[in-house]
Amino acid sequence: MIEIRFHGRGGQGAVIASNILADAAFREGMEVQAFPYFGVERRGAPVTAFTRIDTKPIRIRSEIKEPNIVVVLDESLLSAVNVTNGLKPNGLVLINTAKNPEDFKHLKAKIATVDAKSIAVNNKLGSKTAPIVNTAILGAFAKATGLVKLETVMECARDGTPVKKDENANAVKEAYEQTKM
Amino acid sequence: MGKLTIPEEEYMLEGHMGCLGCGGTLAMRYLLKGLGKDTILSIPACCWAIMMGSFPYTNLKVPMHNSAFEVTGAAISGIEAALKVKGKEHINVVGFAGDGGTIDIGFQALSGCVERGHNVFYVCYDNEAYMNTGIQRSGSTPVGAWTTTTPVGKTGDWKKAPKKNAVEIMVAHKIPYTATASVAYPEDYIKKVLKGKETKGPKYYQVLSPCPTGWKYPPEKTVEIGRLAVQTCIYPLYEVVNGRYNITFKPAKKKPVKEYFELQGRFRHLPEKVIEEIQQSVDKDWEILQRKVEMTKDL
Amino acid sequence: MKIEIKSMKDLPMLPKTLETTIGVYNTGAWRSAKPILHEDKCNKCYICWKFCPEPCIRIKDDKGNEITPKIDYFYCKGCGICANECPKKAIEMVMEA
Amino acid sequence: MSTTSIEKTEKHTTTTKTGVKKVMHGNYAASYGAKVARAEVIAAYPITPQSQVVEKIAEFTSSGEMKAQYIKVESEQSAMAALITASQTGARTFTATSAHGLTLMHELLMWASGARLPIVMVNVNRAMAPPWSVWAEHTDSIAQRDTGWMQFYCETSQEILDTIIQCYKVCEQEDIMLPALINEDAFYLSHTVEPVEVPHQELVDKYLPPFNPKPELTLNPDHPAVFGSLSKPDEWYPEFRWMIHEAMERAKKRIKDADSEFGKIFGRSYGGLLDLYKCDDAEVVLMCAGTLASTTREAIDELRNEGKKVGLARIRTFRPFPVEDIRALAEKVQAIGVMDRCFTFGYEGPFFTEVKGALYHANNKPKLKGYITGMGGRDVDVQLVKKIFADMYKVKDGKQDAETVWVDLKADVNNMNAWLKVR
Repeated sequence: MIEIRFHGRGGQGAVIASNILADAAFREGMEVQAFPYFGVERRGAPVTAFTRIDTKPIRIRSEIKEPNIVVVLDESLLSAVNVTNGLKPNGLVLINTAKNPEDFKHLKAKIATVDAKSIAVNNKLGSKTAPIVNTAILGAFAKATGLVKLETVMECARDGTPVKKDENANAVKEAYEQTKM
Repeated sequence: MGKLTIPEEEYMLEGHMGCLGCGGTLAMRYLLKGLGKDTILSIPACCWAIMMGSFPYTNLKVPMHNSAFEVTGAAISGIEAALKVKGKEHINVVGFAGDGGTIDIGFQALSGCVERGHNVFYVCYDNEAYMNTGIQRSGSTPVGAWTTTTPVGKTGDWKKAPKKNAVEIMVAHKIPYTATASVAYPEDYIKKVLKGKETKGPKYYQVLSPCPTGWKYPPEKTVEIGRLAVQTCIYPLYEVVNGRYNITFKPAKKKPVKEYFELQGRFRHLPEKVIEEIQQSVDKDWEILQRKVEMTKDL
Repeated sequence: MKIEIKSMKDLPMLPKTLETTIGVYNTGAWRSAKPILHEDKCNKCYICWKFCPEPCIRIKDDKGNEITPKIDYFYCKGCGICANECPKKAIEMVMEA
Repeated sequence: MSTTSIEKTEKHTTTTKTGVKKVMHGNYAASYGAKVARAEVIAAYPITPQSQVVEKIAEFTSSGEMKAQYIKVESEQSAMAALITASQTGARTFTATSAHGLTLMHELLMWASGARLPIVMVNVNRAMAPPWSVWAEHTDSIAQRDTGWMQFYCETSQEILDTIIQCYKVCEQEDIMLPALINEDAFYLSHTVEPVEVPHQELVDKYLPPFNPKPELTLNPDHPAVFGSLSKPDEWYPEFRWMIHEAMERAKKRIKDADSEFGKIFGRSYGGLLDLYKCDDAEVVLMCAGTLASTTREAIDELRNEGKKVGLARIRTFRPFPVEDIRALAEKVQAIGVMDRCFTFGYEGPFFTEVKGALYHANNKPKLKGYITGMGGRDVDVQLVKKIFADMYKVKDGKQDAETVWVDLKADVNNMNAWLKVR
């Protein structure tokens, strides 16, 4: 079983990202489960969401404490939250940042980066001050992990977002191409 | 107070759970500036039930009772009665609730409380939908608005039923004092609160509290939208003192409702024809209000 | 201010709060844009203080003298109302890192 | 297999012969259940964590995808009052609520069963204030024990959807005519996304005939009658109550039949009243309801690998209570532990009380112990369930230190997951 933890802020689409990823893995024949940290979401406040992917039906009904992969939708969270808490040995951390993987050696994990914020802004997803980066980051997820194919993520991004379906699918593709590992 | 136009003392503290640009926080902040320290609040299920932080913290410098959703009117009646029996009638007793908690599920308790004539304040911070549960329509949602339960979609299913007018319902209860207010006009709002302190019996306030998340606009526009609501006469500022109407703010030039709608995603779907119909309805209500002032000015 | 409840024994007998939120919730961590006040343009009308929903704009120093408004970034959520309402356009919203 | 990769199984089609599979929340599974069951009148009021149910239904009815009247009432009390009369007028009715919404309906819940109305309602199990809490707990539904409603507890989102269909099938039978409460755990199901199959409409229509009660039993000008009139002590009040009891007992078999018949058509069934997992040769069995059962299955598989003969008996229906099934289980098991995600102040866990009571007249009386867990939505993980099984083995071997323990409490500084003795 692969366990993934998403870190974002209220309104950035972390929960929708965990759902779209589950949908994509499901469409590729996987058993899946996704759920948000059951707290009180507030725009801007830190939010955590989880996705589990497995080959057999998933029955565990409790929080993910030792993720294989951590996805950070907002770089500023690195100072507010211990994102690598419980990360499995040689687990992966995917970060939305303009910086490079080498700049995050201190996290002592495999690192992948993508500038999902600029991709989101270029594709007019969310506002300039509050870009919605969830679909872009999933493009990078597909590239960095190979767990799901680009086409599936694009298709699910289209279905999973209420508006701007083409822009979201495009953001997935751009992020896939620009992922640095 | 120097150059300040509202009292400087803060009774609502920073570090609360309000969203960026939340109008409801300003509705509380200004209220407490008017009421001061000797105040007991009762708040039902609503955004404010979790705004002050979770246990063991509060961002309020006044005591507050958390109540069930439908009972604010009864809860403040109980506090008022106990204070009377204990000889502590100088303490302001205040129900502070959302629009749904006031005019839908809490209406029965509010009506009973006002009819019995309890010496209390009831302040409804009106963000025009059930925001704490995720933007569902309420009886206070205006005509034309999108919510998750008036989802517009392809069949144009925006809110069709008119917004309940709680202030007029309170007038029908022969309430000693009732008024509207907007967070964009804190001086007007606080002046009305101070008037309430001089008035014995029930006082009802309806405070427009714009909500960036629910009305779909960028958070910095909260006060601007709260102002436009008044300048377009969609949300006129007035008070009714023992049946006598008084408009407390007359816009120099009445602005078209279009200007108010354009800033908010919840109205973006409205066709021109419907906006025109809403404009006429707003103009008619504004005319009726002015006639009421005329009709009752020397009673 | 922040307190640490180590066990049931530290709890009050019934569910009631023990402290204010001052120094507890770093709601400043919520913002993606930051208001920067340019002192040269500011005329100390304190309209920013009046409309801040937090509120976290300080207008007096600890000796009680009026000062140029100072934004407390520990709490400021970056909603931008102050910038939008400032008559002198003295407050600029700057994207965080 | 490296930490971040997984062998892929073949890509399965999302459309099967019985339905279309989608990844969705438990709340949406409830809305789809109402839709395919062709609910005709819905009256609902939003409450966390149920609001997506009403939002999805608003989408269905607004787009015309669901031909139902959706009354957006001003409170839960009015929601149930409106459904009582809608059902009495002959329409198939549905609503969803949670915690304070359910308890605000309490008076009307009694009304619905007294009037013998087959209303089906989904309740998201959520802890009661104060303190405010939006997380999973069974106190709200257990507090409706005596309202005459059948009570189902679901373990998966698929079960929520399927149970709505099964309940209409059972409740609307002429000699049952009772309402049913279908419970889903807050967040663990309501806000958790997982694959759910939406059954093909024509198959559901084959399984579930339309609701058409006898006209003379409805509000119908052709058969003018008064419903619920005064009944003096020496007249027929107790007899009407006895008839509800008879219907509730009759329902036990009907629920099992409906579950197995559903299984024949859709390939899924849920163990009728008491859902057994690896109990055939089990020495120690844990009983619980809702999503606690899923985590327990994981613990059982791990312990079975270590040679421990353990099993699960999931209480699917709390009313009608599966007395006979529990006594049958007790014949072949040495010790039963009951995990309650609720608590009756002044006594113990209500599920434990009912299981213990059911076994008083059983031939074989296994050792029993009660465990209070997960109150206020506190997370119950596989490790904790394994610790409970280990404790149950001591009970089996005669070393029982308590009748009931309240586990995972933050008692004091040095013991932040204490097991405190209730009795």
